[in-house]
Amino acid sequence: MIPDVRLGTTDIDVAVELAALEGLGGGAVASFTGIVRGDDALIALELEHYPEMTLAAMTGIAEQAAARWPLLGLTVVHRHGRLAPGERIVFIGVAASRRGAAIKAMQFLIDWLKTRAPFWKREHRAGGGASWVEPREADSQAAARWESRA
Amino acid sequence: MIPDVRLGTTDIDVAVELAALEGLGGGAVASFTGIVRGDDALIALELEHYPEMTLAAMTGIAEQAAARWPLLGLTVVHRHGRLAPGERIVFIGVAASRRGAAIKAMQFLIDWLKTRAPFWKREHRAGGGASWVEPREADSQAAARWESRA
Amino acid sequence: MTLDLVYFAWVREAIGKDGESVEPPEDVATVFELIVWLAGRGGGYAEALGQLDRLRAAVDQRFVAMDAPIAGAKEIAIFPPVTGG
Amino acid sequence: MTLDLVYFAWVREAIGKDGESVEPPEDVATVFELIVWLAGRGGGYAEALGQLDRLRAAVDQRFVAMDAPIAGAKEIAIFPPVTGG
Repeated sequence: MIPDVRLGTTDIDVAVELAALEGLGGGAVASFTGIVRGDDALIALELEHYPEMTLAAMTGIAEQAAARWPLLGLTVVHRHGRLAPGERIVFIGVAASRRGAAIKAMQFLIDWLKTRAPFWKREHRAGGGASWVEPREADSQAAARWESRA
Repeated sequence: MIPDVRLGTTDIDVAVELAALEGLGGGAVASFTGIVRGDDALIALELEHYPEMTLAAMTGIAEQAAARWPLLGLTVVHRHGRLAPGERIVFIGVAASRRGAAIKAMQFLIDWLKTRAPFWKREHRAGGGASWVEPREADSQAAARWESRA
Repeated sequence: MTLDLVYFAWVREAIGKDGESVEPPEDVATVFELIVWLAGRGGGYAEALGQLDRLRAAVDQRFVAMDAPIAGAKEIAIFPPVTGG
Repeated sequence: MTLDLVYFAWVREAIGKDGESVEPPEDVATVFELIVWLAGRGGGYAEALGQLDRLRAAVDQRFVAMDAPIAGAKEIAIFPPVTGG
């Protein structure tokens, strides 16, 4: 199983991604979609990234998931650039024979993408203000709990 | 937030269900789809259920999830009757402001649906044999871990 | 007291019907005692209801433990552990 | 030794460029020492690089700890903790 990992600026077609994973013969497909929240006065979310490194880092994380759980399919799509509220940022889909592997791998992938893929979010607000999103301690803790498990 | 819980015999349109959840303003949508595995010689999976009780039991489980986590949307669709390999059995979709609530609620819902909704699976195999699916100890354990958390 | 019983999955198959009305004796007070009384009919009942640890029950569409009372119940369901999802 | 440096997010903004080539003195052996040397330039460098616990680094496109050696490196990136996903 070779993970399908993509980085781009266009919208993610969740239906197409899920249909491909559902057709692999497994009994379980788990997915996660991250979306730009329509928070107060937010007009756009900008995702900066490290062009020479990002896809390789995402692929490394996906290969970790594939090594840890018996998976039939794994898709990760992450966008960069400027996104409006309601737009998809990231899609993670995992197919496996049984649900345990699919759900755990999905959770691992989003936890590690949040803390180990070189993206930086900036929030643009109505009135012209913009601020870099601060890293969350909860995200570090979520990522760290996978360290101790081979 | 009123959970959207349905029981039926027709296919589940995952794209439509997810689109509705993605449009609720939250930053996270988690989903799980259970599919009839194409195991050796399986020609159909039959799901018997308890017509007077099933939807109420599913709704009770969904309300538990809604009480435990701050959710923006929750959809559960379960099929009954005779299904071919590759067909969807169950769809669970959860929208929340942040991913922790969405993913945990999704996991809770599938764990409890597997052990607390009155469905019984029978496998029909090539050659005419049919056998009732045995409950799995792993499913009981997965469901039990939610008992201790209010 | 007249009770409506419903059976599912292999319990239904072994008993050979999906439900029936019964009038248990007055000393049958719990789901457990109801199952023992039914199993005493022998044949498919004994086959379906002989192993209590393989059975689950609902009283008026709510899952209950085997020692649940049946007083006032209208419908009692007997079935194997569920396997949906 | 000539190093290509790249900056991201508010590190890039404070320094005022997205990268540059530098020739650090020979006693600069680790990422930490490189950052201290750069911060010594003052101005935007001091502003961007003053708080080490708010910085992360990559050597040749791999995340490294602050005490990682820079010998043989071609490209060193300095940036805040990531916030994607």
